[in-house]
Amino acid sequence: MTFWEKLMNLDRRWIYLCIFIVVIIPAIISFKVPVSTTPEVKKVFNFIDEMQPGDHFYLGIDYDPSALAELDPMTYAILNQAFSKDLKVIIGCLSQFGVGMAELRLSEVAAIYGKESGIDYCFLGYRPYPAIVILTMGVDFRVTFPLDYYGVPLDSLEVMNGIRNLMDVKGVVDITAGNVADMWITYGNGRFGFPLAIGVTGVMSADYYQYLQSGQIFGLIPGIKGAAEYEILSGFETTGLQSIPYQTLAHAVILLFIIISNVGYFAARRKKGR
Amino acid sequence: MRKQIPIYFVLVSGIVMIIQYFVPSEESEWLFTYANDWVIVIGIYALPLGIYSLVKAEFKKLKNPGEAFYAGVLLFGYFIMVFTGLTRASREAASLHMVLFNNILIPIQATIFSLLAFYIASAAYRAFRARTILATILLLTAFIIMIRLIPLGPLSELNQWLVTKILTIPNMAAKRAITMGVGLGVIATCIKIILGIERTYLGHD
Amino acid sequence: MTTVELLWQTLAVLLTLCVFSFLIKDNPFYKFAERLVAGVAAGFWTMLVYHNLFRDKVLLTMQNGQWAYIIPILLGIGMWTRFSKKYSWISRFSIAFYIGISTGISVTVYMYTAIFKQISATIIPLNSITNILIIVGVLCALFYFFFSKAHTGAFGVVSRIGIYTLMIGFGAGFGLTVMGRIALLAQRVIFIRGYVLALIGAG
Amino acid sequence: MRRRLTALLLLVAFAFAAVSAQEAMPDTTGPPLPAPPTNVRVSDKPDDTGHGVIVGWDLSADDGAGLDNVLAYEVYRSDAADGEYVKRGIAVKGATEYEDKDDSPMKNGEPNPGFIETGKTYFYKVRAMAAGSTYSEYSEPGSGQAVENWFHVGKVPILFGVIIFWAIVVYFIFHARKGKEFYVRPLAGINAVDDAIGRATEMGRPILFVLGTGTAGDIATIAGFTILSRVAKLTAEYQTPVLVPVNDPVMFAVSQETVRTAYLEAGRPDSYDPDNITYETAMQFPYVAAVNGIMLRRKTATNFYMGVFHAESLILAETGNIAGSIQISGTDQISQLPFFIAATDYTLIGEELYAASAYLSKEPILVGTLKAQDWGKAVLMVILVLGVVLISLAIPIIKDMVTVNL
Repeated sequence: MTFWEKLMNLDRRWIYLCIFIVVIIPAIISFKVPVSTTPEVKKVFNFIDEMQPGDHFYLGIDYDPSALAELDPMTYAILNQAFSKDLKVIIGCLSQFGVGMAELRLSEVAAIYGKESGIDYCFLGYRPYPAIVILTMGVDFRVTFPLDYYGVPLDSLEVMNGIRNLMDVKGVVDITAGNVADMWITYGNGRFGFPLAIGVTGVMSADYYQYLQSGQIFGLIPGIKGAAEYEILSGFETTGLQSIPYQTLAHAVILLFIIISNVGYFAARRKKGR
Repeated sequence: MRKQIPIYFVLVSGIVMIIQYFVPSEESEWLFTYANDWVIVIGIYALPLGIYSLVKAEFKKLKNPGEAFYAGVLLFGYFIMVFTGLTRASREAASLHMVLFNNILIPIQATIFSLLAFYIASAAYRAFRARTILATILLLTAFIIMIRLIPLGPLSELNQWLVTKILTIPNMAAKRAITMGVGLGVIATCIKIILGIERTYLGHD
Repeated sequence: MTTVELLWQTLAVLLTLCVFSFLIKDNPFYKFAERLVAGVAAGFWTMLVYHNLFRDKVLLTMQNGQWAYIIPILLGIGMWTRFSKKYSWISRFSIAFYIGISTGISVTVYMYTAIFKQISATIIPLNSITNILIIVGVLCALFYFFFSKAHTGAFGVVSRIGIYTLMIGFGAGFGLTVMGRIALLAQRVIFIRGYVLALIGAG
Repeated sequence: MRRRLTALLLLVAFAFAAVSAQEAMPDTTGPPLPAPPTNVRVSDKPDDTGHGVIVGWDLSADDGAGLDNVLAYEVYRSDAADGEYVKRGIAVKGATEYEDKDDSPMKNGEPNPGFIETGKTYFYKVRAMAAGSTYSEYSEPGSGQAVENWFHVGKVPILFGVIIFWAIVVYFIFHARKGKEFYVRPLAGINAVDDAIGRATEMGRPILFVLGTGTAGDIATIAGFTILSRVAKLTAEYQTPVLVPVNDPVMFAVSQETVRTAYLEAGRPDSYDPDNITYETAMQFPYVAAVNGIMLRRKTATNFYMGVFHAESLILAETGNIAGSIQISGTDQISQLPFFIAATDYTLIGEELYAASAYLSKEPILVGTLKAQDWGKAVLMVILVLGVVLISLAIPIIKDMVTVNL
């Protein structure tokens, strides 16, 4: 076997090793890479920034711990921004294993601003079958969630006074890693027409630019880069900005592998041709 | 009759839900909300089916010396979560139930998911070779998109422009066409199911 | 960090390493982690359904006298007939109801979101190169999905442009995803780093 | 959506107005008051459950003309023409409509005063507001009732869409019943199915069928069931086991029924082993870990991925690759298609997933519905081209027809 053929059939574990090494480097030596903000992220920031104290909005924490890395910085920044502006937040969870994590994050941020459940925010908890839950929340929160996560009837919560369904809040920001985003667009905005913005993982973001253009969503926070932008805009920083150096190095390695792979492919083919 | 009645069930419930969409009255809203809720309740009742099957299969494995250890691990994990989670208080962060959740479930889940970083690199290495025109297009587009995270000085601006164009023109056209195709496929499949032409999922004796 | 917390963290880190060992090859450590998480997940899910759903949707509805829920409860119990050879046909009623409702809702919802919304968003004036390219791309890609026409002649050319458009879309999707996947790995590395630092500090 | 945004802007505008109004003390000798709005009329809000009305009026003479000092309009409601009027809301200057709706009879355990009863006559008055908390006189009252609507007029285009497409499908089913045969072009992913099953049989290894991480109610999952049924029938003939690990209990029940029936139809009910269909666990990644284990330990020769997939698509496809399995995938999840295309041997893209069952069954009626889907696409393309041409000539008629406002 020639060198090129060997390269073509490179054991995948060498690739794994290279990725591992470049991800460990920034954990040891820290350095910074510049980030610029984009309009689709800015629109989400402005939506919350322009609300008045006492205004309600719905925040969907619809991801589970597996997507924590990309999406938690968004949740953190948005919750901080909302509580610092004294906005009322209704939080729901359509991801089965996100509910515990969402509760931890929420109570942590609420404690910073001395916000109380039932007065400043309402945590609805989790229900399965997201499409159906969104549809019923468009009619009445109380059908799907007669009680909040802590077992308190929604009717007795101050924050839910006069808030019957999703049409009664200023809008919905949904942060998700799955096709729940499609359901918010299809069944939420599609059936009820409330303003909707979404925060999604990098993998999903390509699919949602079309909804931005068609007006079905008004803003989009795409992946960790979007989260880093939101951190710059809002000033509430967790791990979004920090993780950009990992990205740069890892992307460089993958690009390098693609180049090597193609050089090898053409070299091996030329050898064979001769 | 046993074979026919379920098909009528599908027909009637399907048609009723289609008609419901066009009727805004209160009765119709009630029907919509409850029909959806009923589906959830059926799902709740189906869960014991799955759990029974899982636990039964693992108990069976306990008798096989080669598999007994791993079956024991699974059953241990299952029952410890059930017993620690029996009370309402178990929903709070400090309970053993949630501590187990945070220190077993979260790290393993997140780590399995993070394997994707390695897989995406090896998939790129194997699949992104300019063998055919289609593969070349796939490879070049991915390359242009990925390189946006590398600071290239003035070239970065050109790249950002190109990335935006790719995302808003061919990418959007592709997604629209796929969405419309999927839409027609979904509706045609639904019609076939409602009319009882496609009924393989329903089974018979 | 207390000693108890540190012990739990040690468990979490060990399990993380067990899963990473899968990259080298399948091994007993991975299998252990895999089986453990399957059991824990099933247990967590069972209790979540019990606390959140069974209580609200079944016990509360019966207590409140919402008798309409008798129907789904009967259909739900009907699912259990799957365990019996003789009566398993009853479960087909539940399946039929479940699928009937789901398909009925999907017809109109997809007609609106996948067809009308998309068409309406694509009807744009031909006043810029961007718009012209979008429309040409959508039409060609739709041509690609025709099942009853062979991809030959002029039709072949158009559907060829269609599949090129689709491939650019897929390439973009792949490229955009890398970021998120790396972020996940970085987060795991940061997690282990935090543990190592705490260990040094505590030790 | 636009209406909501307007409402939002309106509220912001109102808040500013309210703040400035508080700062400036009311002054009886201040600037002249605007003229009141006129011709207040109340009509039923269409397409609703009967708890909303639309209040309309003609602009005050000083709105955009005359003194031009109107900032907003306040809308008041009463049960009787000369009863007590209660403020219901506010509309910005230039607006001639206000939507008053409230469908909760009870609020916090007490009767809700804002509730609009179906069929009851309500009276409305409107007054204009100027700077410094000064108001015009009230308008003359107008009255009307909320009516429960039995047909959603705004959804008529969707109704037409459903009827037309339904008719096309039924037409082709009808023709197929009469024995007309339709040509369908070959799909690489479908052609590979027979070979893939044959390969598994030769190697004496099982086949893996993954239905994804959706629910049994997702139409893509249902399409997955129909493909599973065809595949199971073939494997029953070849006597090759098909393993179906699932993550949703309803999917579990349906999969069992599907495979059992397929074996029955293939004439081999005795070969059916219910233990091959396993409920793994409901969570995404524990489920994926379990499926990975099955691939590597049972050494499946062929893997099918048909249904709704999320991030797990690439984990499954790469593990299958390591195990050396032939892989055929299909999903309607746009974000996962790139990974299936890169890492599996054959991929059914979007609509092709929904066509697969018809292709595999070769039943004329099902193949006929593919023809209907093609006609559906043709109709969409004609509408698209016509719409684009007309809107380029500034004639938005087709765009208006397909733009549905719910």
